[in-house]
Amino acid sequence: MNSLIKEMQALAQELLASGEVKGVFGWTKGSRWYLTPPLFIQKAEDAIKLHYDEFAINNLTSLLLDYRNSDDKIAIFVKGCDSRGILRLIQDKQVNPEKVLVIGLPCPGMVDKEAVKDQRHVHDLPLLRKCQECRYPNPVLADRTLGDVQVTKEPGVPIGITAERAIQKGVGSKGKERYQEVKEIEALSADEKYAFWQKQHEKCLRCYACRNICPACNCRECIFESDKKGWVNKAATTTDNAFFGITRAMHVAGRCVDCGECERVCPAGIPIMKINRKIMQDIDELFGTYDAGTDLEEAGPLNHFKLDDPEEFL
Amino acid sequence: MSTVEDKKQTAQDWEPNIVGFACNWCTYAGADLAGLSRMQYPPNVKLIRVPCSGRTNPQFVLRAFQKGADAVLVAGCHPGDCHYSTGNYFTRRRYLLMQRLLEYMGIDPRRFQARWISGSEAPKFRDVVTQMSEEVKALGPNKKLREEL
Amino acid sequence: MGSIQLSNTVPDSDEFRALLKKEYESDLSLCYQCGKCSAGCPAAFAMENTVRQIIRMVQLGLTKEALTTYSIWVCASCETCSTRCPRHVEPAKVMEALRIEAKKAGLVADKRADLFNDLFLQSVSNHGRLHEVGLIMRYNLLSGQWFKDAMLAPSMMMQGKLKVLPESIKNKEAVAKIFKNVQKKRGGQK
Amino acid sequence: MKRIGVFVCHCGTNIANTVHCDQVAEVAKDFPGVVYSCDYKYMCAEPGQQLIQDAVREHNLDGYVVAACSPRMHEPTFRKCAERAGLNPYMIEQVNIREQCSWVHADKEKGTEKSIDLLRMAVAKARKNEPLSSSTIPVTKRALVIGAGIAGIQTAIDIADNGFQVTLLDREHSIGGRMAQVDKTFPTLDCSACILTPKMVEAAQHPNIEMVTYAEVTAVDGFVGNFDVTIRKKARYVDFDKCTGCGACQEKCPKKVSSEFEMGLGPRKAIYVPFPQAVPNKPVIDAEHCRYLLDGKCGVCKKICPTEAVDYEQKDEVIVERYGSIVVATGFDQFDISKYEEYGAGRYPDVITGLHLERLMNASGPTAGKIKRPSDGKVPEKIVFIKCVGSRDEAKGRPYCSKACCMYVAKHATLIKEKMPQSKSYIFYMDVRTGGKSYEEFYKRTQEQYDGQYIRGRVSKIFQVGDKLIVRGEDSLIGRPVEIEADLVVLAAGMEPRADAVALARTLGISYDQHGWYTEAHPKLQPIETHTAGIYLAGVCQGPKDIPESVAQASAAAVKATGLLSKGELTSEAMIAECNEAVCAGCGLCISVCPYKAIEKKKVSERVHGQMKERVVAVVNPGLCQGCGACTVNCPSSAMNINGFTNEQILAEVDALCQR
Amino acid sequence: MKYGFYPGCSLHGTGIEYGMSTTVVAKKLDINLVEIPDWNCCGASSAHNTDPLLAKALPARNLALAEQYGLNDIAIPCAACYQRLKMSELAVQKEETREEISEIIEMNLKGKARARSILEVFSNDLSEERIREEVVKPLTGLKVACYYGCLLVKPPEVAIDSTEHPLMMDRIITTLGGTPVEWDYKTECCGGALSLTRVDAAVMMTAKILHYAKLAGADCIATPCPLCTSNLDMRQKAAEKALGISINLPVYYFTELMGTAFGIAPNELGLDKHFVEAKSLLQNISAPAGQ
Repeated sequence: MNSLIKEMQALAQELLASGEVKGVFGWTKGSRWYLTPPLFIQKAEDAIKLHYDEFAINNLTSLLLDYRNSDDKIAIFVKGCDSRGILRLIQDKQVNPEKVLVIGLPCPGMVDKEAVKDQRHVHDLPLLRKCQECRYPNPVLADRTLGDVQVTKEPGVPIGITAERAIQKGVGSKGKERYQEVKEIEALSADEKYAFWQKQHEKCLRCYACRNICPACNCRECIFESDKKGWVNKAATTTDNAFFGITRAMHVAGRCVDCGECERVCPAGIPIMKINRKIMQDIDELFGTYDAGTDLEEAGPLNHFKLDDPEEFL
Repeated sequence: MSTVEDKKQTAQDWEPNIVGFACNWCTYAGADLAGLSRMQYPPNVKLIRVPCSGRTNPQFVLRAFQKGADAVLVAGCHPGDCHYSTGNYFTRRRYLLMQRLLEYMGIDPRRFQARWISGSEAPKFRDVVTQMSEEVKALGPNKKLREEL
Repeated sequence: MGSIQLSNTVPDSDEFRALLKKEYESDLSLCYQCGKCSAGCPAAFAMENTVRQIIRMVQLGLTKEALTTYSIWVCASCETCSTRCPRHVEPAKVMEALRIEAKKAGLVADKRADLFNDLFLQSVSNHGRLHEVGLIMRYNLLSGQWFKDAMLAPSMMMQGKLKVLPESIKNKEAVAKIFKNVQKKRGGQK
Repeated sequence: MKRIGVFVCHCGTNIANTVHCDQVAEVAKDFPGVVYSCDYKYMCAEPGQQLIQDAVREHNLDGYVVAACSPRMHEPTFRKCAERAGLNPYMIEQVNIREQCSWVHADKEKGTEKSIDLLRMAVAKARKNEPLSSSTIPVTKRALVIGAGIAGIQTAIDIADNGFQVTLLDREHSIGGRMAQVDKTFPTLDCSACILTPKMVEAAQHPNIEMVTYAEVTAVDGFVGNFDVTIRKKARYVDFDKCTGCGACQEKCPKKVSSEFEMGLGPRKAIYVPFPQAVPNKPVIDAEHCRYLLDGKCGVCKKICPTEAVDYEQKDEVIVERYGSIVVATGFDQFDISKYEEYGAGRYPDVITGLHLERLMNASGPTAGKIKRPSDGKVPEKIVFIKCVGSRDEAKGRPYCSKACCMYVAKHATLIKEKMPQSKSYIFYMDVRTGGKSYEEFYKRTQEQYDGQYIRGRVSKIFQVGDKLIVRGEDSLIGRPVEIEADLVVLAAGMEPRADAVALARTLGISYDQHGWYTEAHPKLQPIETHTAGIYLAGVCQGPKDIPESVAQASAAAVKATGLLSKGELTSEAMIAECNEAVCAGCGLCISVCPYKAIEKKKVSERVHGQMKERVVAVVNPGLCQGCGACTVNCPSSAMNINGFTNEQILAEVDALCQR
Repeated sequence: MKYGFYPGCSLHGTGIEYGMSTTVVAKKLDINLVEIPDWNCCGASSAHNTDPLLAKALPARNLALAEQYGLNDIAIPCAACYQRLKMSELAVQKEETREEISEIIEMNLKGKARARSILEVFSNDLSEERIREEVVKPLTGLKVACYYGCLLVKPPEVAIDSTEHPLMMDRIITTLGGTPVEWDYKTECCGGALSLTRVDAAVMMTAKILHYAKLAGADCIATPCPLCTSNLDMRQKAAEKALGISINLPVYYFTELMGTAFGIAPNELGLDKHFVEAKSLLQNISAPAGQ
């Protein structure tokens, strides 16, 4: 793992020194053993701060949105799930491929910080659920790759120097059961379902963390920001939260890249992925399996149609 | 005018309020034809005229439930007959997902219907409206997703 | 027989046509008197009023006349008329309905046909199966045609087609109960 | 705050019967924004409109709502009324309290209550109306006529006479359509070819008409004024410039095929001209039967052709042409009589249809005008006609009346008596419908002078016994079954939409009814237009009719088509999409769903932190956009909006409807 | 292949030869006909002329019995019984009528039993080769008027073949070596229901059929229904009198013709039980064939 970090630092240092890029997005070692927060460096000598381990969970791609107007070229380190975010931004024309240098990394599988018992001493942590269910551990696109990871558009098993440890920890082991939670909710009665979601929407603070982290939520001006649009007022009432939750799900329908960041960053702990996964499951069933952010050319399920789509409204 | 208001609220003759989005070229024309043929159906469904069923944003449906509609109908031309040629193909895909999402959120499927009703299918318009009114009247007022006044 | 007072006969018979529509699934308002039913009816030659005319009677409200006509009893219920009717009026069901309603109202024109049906059903409700010889004997006796088809009897006897003894099924009561239940459902009248 | 007026119409008693119009107008006074409200007997009539205009001036209204019949009917009327009152026509709303309220709810209380809700909705929307104006679109001064039967030919000639270029297109390789197959026409007994061929020649020689035969429309893009039509010209394998139409190839061609034009009663060759007066009068090679094209043998026609016009290498040619308006005149197919098993149709050779008889009677037909039985060629004595075959028959899925059969059967009976005095015609009918000029007199003459025996009743079955056909029916006038021993039975087969009528409708984007007849914009007031601007209908494709009506409709369609072309430019829709460039992120999701490809990308530059930065946004082409609204829903940030149906307006309508 | 067998009252009486020939032909074709224990009469025309509910209830008991014994496919020789059972089966498919009828017959009805005519079973469930294998004495030269009667093909919802121009029996006769004649009276009614109550009408209707068969040049008539045979065969003399011409057309059950072609002895098929002498015609066809 250390050799990989050394390679990352060397590459960043060389890119910045040569001026090829004006900035690099990566991670750095945090104040606790289990923290590896995002890092943005612009000077070659800061490259030494770069770090990468099983706590570097953050998906850095939406940070690129701040640079959509700048002409500087930026480099960014991406894991498998992050890389799908890059493809999402390119497909949505929010990031110019020439203005970003994507560096693909092998993914060791990220662990669940919630399970930390002893803040001081390192101890083993379980693999995040989204990593157990991960089907795209390797980057789907990258200009450079480190740690002999390979770029592939197909779902598969982890490749690269961290692959063996990742497989041993169980990355992608539950790939088949990603719709398990959805099925559990679908099995509930109508009232039980409503009660469950009512409780979730009550907790929502409308802090929009989920929207800010999401690579698919890349509007210049969000309808929930400006009440001039009149869709919904900004008070965090349960009904308006429900409107926000369902509308956002429909906005990212067929575009969500299944990176699970919205659920992770939500301060109120709302299981947002259970909604997105429901739509993904329905898209698979209705229009054929489709994984967003894996194929640059393919049009999203809601942006094209087939004459013999399922018919339920006759 | 308060007489009209009070009468409505009395429990046993409660009447559902159903918001309908009707595409101007087919369903709205079908509704007009139902009128021309003097068909009779319950007065609970009120149509909002939209250029195409593809113009009906799922956010309008959520807004209707939020503001107290007891059921919502989205109706347009049969796929292939759309005046704008491809409008209702997108409607079909979008509302296949929205219909399942609403059910997943706990809304009774009978409270949300998307149907294809062409300009000449006046009897079908009457039947859809009558069936929805009766079913929703049996279900009672919709509390879900509704804003507290 | 004087002109038909349609302003009376038609409204008075609305109820009967409603019964035909609900009970016997035949809506006479569909019939535009095209005549395809009577044209194809194999027994039309033996009918004073063809199927179309009988339907016209019911349309105009001459219900009693339709019920008491002899022609409905010549119908062999072969369904040709219903098969070919361009408007799905089901004339075969109308003829059947008229026979049943005539029986209920005691207006049967062809007593023999009625007698035959009753004897047939008696034999079935008694033995669970039809005793052909018993039926023919009793029918000839009660209808006063003692020697009808008598000359056919000897050769049929030789061919072993006349089973003198009735053949009863084991669970006769079950069949008898079916008859009782139907009558109970029909409010007990015969 | 906009000053809104409310005008509730009684529509005579149509609304007032089941809605308290006064009460509705009264309640409307309290709606926010309403400064004036009244009700009147006939809003759409002159005094009603005058009342509106006075109220607009008197109360200084910014806009108004009319609660009356369907906006599909009178929205244009009330818009023009607003314009005369000095208002922008798009500042008004019309709400339907007739077809969708008073006519469908008998309970007056509930009807009034619903009208109030609907009116509240319309006012809420009206308050958010903005003045709109439409832009102009250039019009290509060229028309396309699809189908070259009598309707198509007449349309093309009239358009051409009005000085416009027109393309007359037909799938068959000669123009003429169904009428070319007919022997004589009623009620004048003119020879059909004699009155049709001059028109065909006129169309062929008219400088403004470009005849494209043996070709099919495969795709239609664009919209009114600018239709881009893709036409596939099927390969003829004969070079028309070289060919002189001498006919040598047709004699020598060894391959005999049953001729569709002769309804299968006579042969034609693989290289053929369907009928002598065909226009263009040059042969075509039928690829499915020509021995050379199928398996490389023969090649006789190429060898003996004096001008080497035969060219086996010819391929289909696909061209795209731009047209301002399109007239559809695709005609009809004859009902497939084999569905009548009870008549043995399709099994007995001597049970034929009206068109078969036309060919038998036609001098240039397979039997050179002598009526012979297809089975044994004998001259029939007793001929039975059966009407309403494939018409007025729900069981066969054809409930409608085909309108022309009663007359052509009478014509057949007359002509047969004329040709064969010793013959006798029996006609089974349910009704005789003679609705045209001097039609009834023609029918009377058939009975009076031509000994046509009319029997009221529908035939139930036809039996073939030996060479005789036993026809069993009932004479419902005396109420007795009847039988006729006939030599020939002619079924008056009705009209049916073309087998591919629905496919063409979908290519053109026009609507059709449950049988496949094309739907006119309004059954009574707009029988020629369709709901799709710029596309008009002529002839039987819109519904069964006879030749005079088809020709009349053809000339009408020509006027509609040229009316459009003469304008030079069209005012586009006013209620179209508009992109709020400040909010648009240039993601292009709207472009992927636009049916008319009316959205393009453009660069805008804006000052960001002191520097001029360029970015991409979407922009709507007002000429192409038809205002369907698909883009507004696919745009997550609601940058795209439709004028006249904005998000804000529809939200206001939803809120108003749910306000309880 | 196993089928429930519903003979019907006439096969135990006037239609005895139909029963005999069907069972022996079925055995030859390895079709196992298991008689439905304790079956009851289907009510024929008298039931549906008295009460529509009775007309559905009586046959329904047989359907229930068949379901109990797992005989879901019921082969029915008699056309009248077939139509009655089929009508009852269709009614039992619908939810609400099934409950009503189950109450009446006080038995459980699952709606699984299927009423099928023996003619349809022979022509659909057996391949032509399978039947041809059994043919020992082909009916070469025998011109047969295949008469279907009305009950098997009308009304359309119970029809086993085309309502106006059925060909099932024609195909079987061709497989047996016979030549079916082209005629159109094959589905006209013979007046079966009237054969006892209105003999005059029945004779006239039967006479027409015999007349058209004669005109078509047939040597004999093949039928699938005991009611039609009792008219066409028993009343042929009266028909000749009514028409004033001699007809002399033997009337066979199509199973009798099959049996003959399979080489089964005439008396085993019941050919001696006909009114119009039936054995001689079949003998002299087999004679030229040299056996």
